Amino acid sequence: MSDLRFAHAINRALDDAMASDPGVLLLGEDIANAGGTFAVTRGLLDKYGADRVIDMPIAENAIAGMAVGLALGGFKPVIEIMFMDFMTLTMDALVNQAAKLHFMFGGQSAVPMVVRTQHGGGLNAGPQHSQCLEAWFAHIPGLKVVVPSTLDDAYALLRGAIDDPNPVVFIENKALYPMKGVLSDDVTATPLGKARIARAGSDVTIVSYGAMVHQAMAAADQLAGEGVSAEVIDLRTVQPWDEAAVLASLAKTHRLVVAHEAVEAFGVGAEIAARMAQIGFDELDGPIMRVGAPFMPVPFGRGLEVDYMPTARQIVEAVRATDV
Amino acid sequence: MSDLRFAHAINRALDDAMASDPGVLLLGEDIANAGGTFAVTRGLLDKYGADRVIDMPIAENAIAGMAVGLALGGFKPVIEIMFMDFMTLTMDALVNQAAKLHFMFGGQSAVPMVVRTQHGGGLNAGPQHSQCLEAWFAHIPGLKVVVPSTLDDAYALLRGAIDDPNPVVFIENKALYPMKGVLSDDVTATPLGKARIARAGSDVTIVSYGAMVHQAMAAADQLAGEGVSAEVIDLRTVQPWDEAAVLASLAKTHRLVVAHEAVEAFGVGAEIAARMAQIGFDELDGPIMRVGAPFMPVPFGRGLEVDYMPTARQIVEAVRATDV
Amino acid sequence: MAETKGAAARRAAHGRNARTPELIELYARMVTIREAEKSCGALFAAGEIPGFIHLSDGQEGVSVGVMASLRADDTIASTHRGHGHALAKGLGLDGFFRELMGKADGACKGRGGSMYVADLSVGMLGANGIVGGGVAIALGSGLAQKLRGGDGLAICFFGDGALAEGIVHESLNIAQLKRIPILFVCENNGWSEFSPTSTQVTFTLEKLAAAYGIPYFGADGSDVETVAELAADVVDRVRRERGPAVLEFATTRIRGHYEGDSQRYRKDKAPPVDPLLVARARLDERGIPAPDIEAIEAGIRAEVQRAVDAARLSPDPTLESAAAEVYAPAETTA
Amino acid sequence: MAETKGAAARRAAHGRNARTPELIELYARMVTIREAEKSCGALFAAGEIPGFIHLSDGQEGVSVGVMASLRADDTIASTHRGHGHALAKGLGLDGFFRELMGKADGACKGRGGSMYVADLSVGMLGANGIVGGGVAIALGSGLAQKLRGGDGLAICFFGDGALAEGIVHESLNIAQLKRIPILFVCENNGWSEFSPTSTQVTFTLEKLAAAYGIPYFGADGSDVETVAELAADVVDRVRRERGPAVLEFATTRIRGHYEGDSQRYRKDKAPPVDPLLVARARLDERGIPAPDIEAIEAGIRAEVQRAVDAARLSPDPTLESAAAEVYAPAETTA
Ligand SMILES: Cc1ncc(C[n+]2csc(CCOP(=O)(O)OP(=O)(O)O)c2C)c(N)n1
Ligand SMILES: Cc1ncc(C[n+]2csc(CCOP(=O)(O)OP(=O)(O)O)c2C)c(N)n1
Ligand SMILES: [Mg+2]
Ligand SMILES: [Mg+2]
Repeated sequence: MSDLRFAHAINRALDDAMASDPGVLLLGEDIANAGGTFAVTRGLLDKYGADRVIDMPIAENAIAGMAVGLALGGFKPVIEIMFMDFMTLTMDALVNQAAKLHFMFGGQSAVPMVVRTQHGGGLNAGPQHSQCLEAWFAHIPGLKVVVPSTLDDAYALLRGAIDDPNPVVFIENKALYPMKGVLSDDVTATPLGKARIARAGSDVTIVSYGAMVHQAMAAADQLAGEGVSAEVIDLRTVQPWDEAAVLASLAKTHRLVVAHEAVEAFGVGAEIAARMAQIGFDELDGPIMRVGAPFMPVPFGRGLEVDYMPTARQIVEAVRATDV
Repeated sequence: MSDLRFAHAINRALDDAMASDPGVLLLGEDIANAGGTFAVTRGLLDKYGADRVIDMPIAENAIAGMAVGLALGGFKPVIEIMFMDFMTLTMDALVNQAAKLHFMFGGQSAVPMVVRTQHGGGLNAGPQHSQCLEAWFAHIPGLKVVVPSTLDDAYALLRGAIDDPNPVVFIENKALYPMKGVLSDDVTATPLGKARIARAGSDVTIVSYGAMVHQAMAAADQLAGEGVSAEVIDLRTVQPWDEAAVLASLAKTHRLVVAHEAVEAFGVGAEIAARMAQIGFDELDGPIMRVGAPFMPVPFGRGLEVDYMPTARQIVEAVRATDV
Repeated sequence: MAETKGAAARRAAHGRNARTPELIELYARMVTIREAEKSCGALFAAGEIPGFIHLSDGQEGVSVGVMASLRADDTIASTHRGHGHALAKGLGLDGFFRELMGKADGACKGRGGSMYVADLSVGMLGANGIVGGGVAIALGSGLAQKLRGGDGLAICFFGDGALAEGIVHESLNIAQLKRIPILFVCENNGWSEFSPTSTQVTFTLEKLAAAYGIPYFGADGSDVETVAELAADVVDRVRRERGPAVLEFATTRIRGHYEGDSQRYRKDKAPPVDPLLVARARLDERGIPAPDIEAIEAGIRAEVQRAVDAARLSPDPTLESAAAEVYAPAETTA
Repeated sequence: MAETKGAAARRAAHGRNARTPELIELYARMVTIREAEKSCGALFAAGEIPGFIHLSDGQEGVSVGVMASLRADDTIASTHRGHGHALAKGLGLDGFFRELMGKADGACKGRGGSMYVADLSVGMLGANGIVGGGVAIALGSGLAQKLRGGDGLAICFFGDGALAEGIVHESLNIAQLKRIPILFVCENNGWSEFSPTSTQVTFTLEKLAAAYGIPYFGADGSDVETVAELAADVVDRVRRERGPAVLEFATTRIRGHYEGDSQRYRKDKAPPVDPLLVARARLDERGIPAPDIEAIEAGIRAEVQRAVDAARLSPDPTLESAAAEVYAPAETTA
């Protein structure tokens, strides 16, 4: 057990993956000499050298395209795209190339690569540096999408993502980087696609992922005080997501709230709600509620951003609204 | 009334918009001399000249970025991105720039621009030339998204999109281009955001948009033969979408199917289903069913693609499945 | 580094270009930027400006020198390091500080902040959080200038690190192909965040421009008079010829990449060339009395302080008012 | 258009490069591509090949000449016009036709078709439906070659129209910066779909490469021996120097942009330079008996016909089998 920050857990996962597999390479802007804008890759250049920890020029589409070529060439590249907003520049490489090659080439080769990036608000970074765009990638067959919420998961899921033979978008929430916590001694690579019951409960299911899981836990605490027992499910992987786990919980609680930091409309929560409105319809005792950001760009100003960010309070209200 | 093809209706909308507003410009690859890969812009160069119908080099991100600058400069650019799959290269310009400027600059300026593109399968164009990615754009505050299904709507909505002061992604389905039909004499610009009841009914609501509306109509025909009266709603605009119209229909029919050609998972239908599972929960007499493409890249082979494409038959089955 | 013939001739004849403002005026504008950014640094350190801010200390000569030749109807698109561009183009100190502090009456109503500050009324099309993001916007704006007729032009500013982005190359090609009146201005400070740009870009802009057949001019960006004279010529040329040109200035990024950057990675220990000191020494040489200069400086400092104080008292925006401007209403166009 | 010293010397000494295959062999490979594409055209017209197909008639000299110097462990990334590249790199006619006809035993199990045909077992990393899409993939593949050690290299093919895309420029910069063993091969056929590339690209690749400091070589792509000799030298150089080079070939696109393109827009009425006729004339000159050549041609035609016939009998794929390969299963790696 060690006391660390979220960013350190990611660093350790990269470190251990590189130590155990010489095919693992890191590429990104200012990740080597500078150790990353959020210091996530610090120390790895010294340990693994400039052939494996590679500083790249500001050319996101080329970086992502190179990862595809490296993956086809037998390596396991882990690229860093500094802010998720810059993923806009990588969409051809990820969506038209990485996601499709295994299928489109008739299964000739896997494309084992990971794109690490970070999303989310809370740092007043403004409209072009705060977006949560995971729903885009979840819509693309061939990609996997992971959003960890805890130190253990940051480690285990990143190891799992690197082990996975498919292109994985691995999303860190920037507000979590400084979060302190414990990294368990026995944490190892976790295969992608399994949710985690963050808190067991019987009256309502709150499904979430990433930083919002912490809001969901706070909401569950508050609800417990009101005599409502909430089960909190941390999806961990949003593509593929653990439909069975959500359905099983719903079958127990009969009420569902889905919460994420991304804009509510057309977000990841829409799929979960829609799916449960189909396969879980008979279990539902009330409307499915979603909590997400309002439909606007992430505003800059301090108060604006605070008011913009979805909160535990909104989750509590949503839980109440499932009880018609 | 004139007998035309779908592509001609779009051509006429461009023509009329250019005739009525000298600020309307067209930019795109092979749209001027060649009249467009699907001949949609044919004849416009001769009529409006090379200053207003502008052939561009293969540089999608720059074309989209230029549209933003032209819009800020008082013009109304209508750019063509030849295949929706190539929109992957325009995402920074559209999502980080066009969508956000009005908001992010405090309302100083509108960004009146239209991105015309085409999506969909049916031509065996393969995985990188057939995708339906409208859900991405619908998730972005600041963008509007339109997908017409008829000649009248192709005309009216494109005029409406050009009149709209916001960036609009206007999506044509490539399989519809040769579709023959009638363009009404009195068709004019329609403001975006209003759905159309394509067929009235009382037993089940089928929500759709674009080419899939025709499958929904075929399904309704078949259902009528079985004594089931289906109401078909053509959304026309998927961002913003006409929530009130869908809810009103649901309040009448109590059963809901959402159908589109895009991959079902995390598609536009997810939002509609999720929203109705919230605000329409009390109206629902059965599970909300979705019909969409399976979770795979659009395959090339003839039989493969036929089996891949969602059909009227699947809509009929989905309607049956709402009746639990 | 080519030099326009006109500039050389004028220098020979008059010592300086009569069309550009007096040095004292250029100096005052640079001081305004420096003082404003000093306040930004302090306000950031004190937590009164949130987010990320990238100061342009050392690069004021470019902002002021280039903008000296522009009119309000000329447009510029800027970068993440855009304070100097915005202020030199005419954004007022009030709108500036209020925006950076996230206030309701900021230039962008507190929704953008430092990285997105814009003032369309003076042709400032926005700072930009995306490296290279402003380049194609300026290109479109330049095309608008051309299609409107007249002799307006567009400028895009970008850093040396941005040269690695494809969009810059796409835009150079289109600018030349379509003969768009746009001036590409590269502020070459040698750094791309924490990396020397020499480790990121393998070509010089001069050679690149030559490949595209676009006229290239370069100069020392820390000499505001040189910048102003060269820019006056090149802007004039773009106005007349209705086609692109490239300008590159060697500059120094005195502070870190962003505020809070300790610059421990920095090996260039030579003291930075400060355009304010260069200009100040020249004013002394030319016999401008020090008290006159100091009075100007004091006036600017007071003006900046006044703007900061006023910004502090400004109201915060509400989410409702922001929510109301996600889309432009139908009447906004036409 | 620089020419390598070695090639000139060898030509002076021997008349031709001893390291490249005999002309008759190069000719036979070109005939294979031509015959295969002729069948493609016919099958497309008959509706037996669906989708969009872009034939490379006129450009066979480049595919065959360049690939003559490559080994199976060298990798290539291709374009929408990729049939010639694929066949020359070693994709068999059976896998080829079955793929284009969408059959279960096609090279890609009928899921990709013409625009995405690939055979990783011979280092063919795929045709590509995205202009410029293969360039960065080849760059990554080249980096893999470098990191693996050995003297393998990667090649990206691209058309002249692709020069307008930013990704090409990003990749040139990175290739030189990181010293990646990649050969950029531009097939300059003068057309970008229906537009002359002169209306789309304002620079020459030669000047562009010079700006990047990347060695550039150009030649007539319709002379397969010239291509093969030059490519042998340049490939050799990339192998040894472990850094990038650029090769550009002037070629003719004999057919339309895609099948079905009437080419009414085409003003260049001079008969195309056909690399097969060029080679054939030279074989005649060198006294190779016509019956020998015709026997080879007939053999190829028969082989193509056999592959087409077999493809016709091949089974169609099922959606279930396609659905099973959207993701690679865990055991695929390592
Ligand atoms: C597309 C994109 N990639 C990366 C970044 C992160 N970033 C911000 S500034 C910067 C360096 C820019 O260097 P340069 O263009 O020389 O400008 P300077 O900071 O020196 O003024 C980087 C990499 C970004 N904002 N946008
Ligand atoms: C990103 C992208 N934009 C546009 C297209 C449509 N397109 C296909 S081929 C082509 C022209 C390519 O010209 P060139 O690179 O010279 O290749 P050629 O067809 O001459 O072989 C275009 C515009 C595309 N496939 N991908
Ligand atoms: Mg710099
Ligand atoms: Mg070409």
